[in-house]
Amino acid sequence: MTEPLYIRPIIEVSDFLPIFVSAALILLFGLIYASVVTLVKMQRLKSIYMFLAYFFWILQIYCTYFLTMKIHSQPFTIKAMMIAMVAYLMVPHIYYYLITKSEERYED
Amino acid sequence: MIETFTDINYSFFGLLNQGPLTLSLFLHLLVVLPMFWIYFQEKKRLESEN
Amino acid sequence: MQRQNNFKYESQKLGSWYFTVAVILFGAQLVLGLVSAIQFIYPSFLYDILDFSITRMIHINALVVWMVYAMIGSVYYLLPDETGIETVGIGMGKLLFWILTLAVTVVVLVYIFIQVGPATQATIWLITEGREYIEAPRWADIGIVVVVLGFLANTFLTALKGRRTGIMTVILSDMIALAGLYLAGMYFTDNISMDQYWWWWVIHLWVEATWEVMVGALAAYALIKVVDAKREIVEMWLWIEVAMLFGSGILGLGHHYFWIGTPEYWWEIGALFSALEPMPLIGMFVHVLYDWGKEKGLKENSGVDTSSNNTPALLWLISNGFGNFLGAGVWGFFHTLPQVNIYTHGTQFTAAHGHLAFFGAYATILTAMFYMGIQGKYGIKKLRATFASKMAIFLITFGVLGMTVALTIAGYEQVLIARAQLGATWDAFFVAQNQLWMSQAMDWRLIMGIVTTVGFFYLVKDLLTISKSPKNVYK
Amino acid sequence: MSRKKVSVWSDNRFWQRSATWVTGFASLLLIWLTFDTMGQISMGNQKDIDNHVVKRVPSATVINYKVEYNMNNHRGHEVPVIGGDDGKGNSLFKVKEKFFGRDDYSQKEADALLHLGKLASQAKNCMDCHTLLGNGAYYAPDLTKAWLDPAWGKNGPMQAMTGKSTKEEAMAEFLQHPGKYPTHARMMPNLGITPKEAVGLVAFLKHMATIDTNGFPRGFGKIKEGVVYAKTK
Repeated sequence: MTEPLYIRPIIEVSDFLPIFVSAALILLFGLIYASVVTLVKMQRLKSIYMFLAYFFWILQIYCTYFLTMKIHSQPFTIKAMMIAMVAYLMVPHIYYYLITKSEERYED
Repeated sequence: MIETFTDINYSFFGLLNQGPLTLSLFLHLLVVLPMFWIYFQEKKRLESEN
Repeated sequence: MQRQNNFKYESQKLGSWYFTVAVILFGAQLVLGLVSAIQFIYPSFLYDILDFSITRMIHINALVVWMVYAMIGSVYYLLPDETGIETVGIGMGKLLFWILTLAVTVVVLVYIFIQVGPATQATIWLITEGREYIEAPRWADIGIVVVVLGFLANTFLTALKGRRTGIMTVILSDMIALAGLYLAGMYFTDNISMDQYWWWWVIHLWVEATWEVMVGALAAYALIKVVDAKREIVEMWLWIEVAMLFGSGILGLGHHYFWIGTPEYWWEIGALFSALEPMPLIGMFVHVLYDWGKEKGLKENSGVDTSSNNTPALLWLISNGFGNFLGAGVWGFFHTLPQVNIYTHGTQFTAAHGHLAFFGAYATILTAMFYMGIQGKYGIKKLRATFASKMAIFLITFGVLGMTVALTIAGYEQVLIARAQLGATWDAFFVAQNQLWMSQAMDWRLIMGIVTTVGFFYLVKDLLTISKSPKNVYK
Repeated sequence: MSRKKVSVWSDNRFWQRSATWVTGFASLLLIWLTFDTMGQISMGNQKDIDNHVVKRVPSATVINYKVEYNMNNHRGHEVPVIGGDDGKGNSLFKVKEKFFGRDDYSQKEADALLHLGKLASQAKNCMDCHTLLGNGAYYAPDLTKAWLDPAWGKNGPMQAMTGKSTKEEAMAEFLQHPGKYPTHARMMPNLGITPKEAVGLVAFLKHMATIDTNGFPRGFGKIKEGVVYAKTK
């Protein structure tokens, strides 16, 4: 008999910790990335720190990739997640753009 | 890429759920696309104002 | 120094009444939480007198009710500020307050002294509905709906008559949704899947949609008041947040429909929409960070006093930015995907998430509103954090974080042993409960619960005395 | 009309309209999905069982049948199997099983039992210690598939402890006098459950075990080491 198909893949016991940690780190790195970008744009941090921001973004991508592999996502889903992560590159910039635009408009 | 239908009952959403992410991509599109229309409408309004 | 009531409007006074009851219920929540935590360690504690089912029920009910009280109080408090006029039916508002408070008292007394009833509809009507979080018997449900309708009528009539700001528009529409959703929780069916389906309409759509939007609106109001943020900008952000919170939160409901008998397509809807739920939280965080930093920078540059005009409220507001993201975002996300959730659903992970999210997202902002109430009540121009304010915020935050970490460890152990290795049977459950990792986590949870409670006493002391301290108050 | 540079992104009205649209439309989608789901999770009846129609929430009359929880090759996870397994994890709706000495409960009788049990589960606040379908408190075991728990089965310690010869009688006995059967330091309180209510509750538990929960809990009672009877340890 063939192996039964499992729609929800069995997760190895040893994989749970990496899964929880990487999932938490995705969000944490995402937040750090957004905060550093904001602080740099606010000129509270020197612009050299933008490297740091992108570094966290790369870590975030890695965590996402790691997580999707560990939970046995389908190849298409992994690709879609990677595209979503590239889109996230824009998010803090969009947030900041919105802040400054509204500032220009209403602040005088 | 299209998976076999595994749910008990066939339904519109069940059928959309057959490919990876198809259902949520569909729902997100439905939610987000009309915002473009709102955008251009508001743009027109702002341009014609003042 | 002279302490007189400086409220310009009766509505604000009514708001402060709601705040007072909210603080008392907050205390009740902590006490019953401690009893429940003790029962986890010493199961014979109050066995057959006040069982875990009762203490835990009052613990979570007190939580929901104090937050609803604080929200209603906040709306009454900011209503005249936003609309520029006194609340229209203020007499009715006060009457409703007493009715609601009386009803809550009766419900709690029945919970404590009658506890359970026979399996008849009479029990559902008079004693308890036995549905987690919304156990209130049906007579109380109807009473709550009537009171909330009166409250809605009050706010609507006031908003129609007075100035209509964006914040008010958001609050009003949000309140309708909040009240309407409660109706979904008053329904009895023999079909447990159907029961749970509608139950989540109340629980999820309150906590992850309407309450979050309420918090967004309160934070917007507080930003305007506390750090002088520009109204147009704050309101624009509020709309963006509403779009993102509702856009992800409403269909994010799907993450509760993975395993209760509902169709498979909820897997995908739940996973993707709830993965988006942290996005507005990041937005809120960036926005608060920016506003806070900018106002501080502006003041520094112009050489004026950099302190905000209500430091305790500001501190709580900032802890909201972090707490909401950590509790609702991080602790929610790491066990939400169905691949993982099949193992984590119904473990202490959920309790960990619940503790940090309710605290981070709601308790923080509502405490900030308490401080704004104090500021308004005594007409204080600048309110500065006292030692007690700092102790309160430090101990409560530290305590809740500690409980969360302890429960996370317990949940992790439960996932590995009871779920992944032993297959979720009764034996599996108790094997996991009897592990050292679980029992020590429960010890730590109790210790951290005590820390939180000590912090709460500091908070009460501070709320009662901060206005008397000349050092921290600038008229 | 001259085109001038305008910023829609910083426009309050644009975001207000977007928020309204997103909220309204997401709500509509939810209502649509709800109608779809309602149809799929409505409770079946004996006719469905007679016609071998698989329902997510089957008829209350499943208490007349043997219930298992087996791997289904088509669904890709474990599903409740009612009245015998065809070898692939599909229900045969044939094999009966006595429930308190009978296997001929009529639709009306079974519905009444389930109704009593569901009411009792709420009147006694089960959910504030146990989890049902994974929701509730985490103080006591999950009851989703409690009916299928090996501890209550033929050679299980729970059944042996109550001195009863069937699963349902053992469960009913335990529910009425939990204080008499201490299994762990953490004990179920005495909730004044009457014999009738106990039968209703057991029917409710058996019915709940037949709800198709998309494979939750995974591997329930299937993992050998999962049955580590406390006594033998």
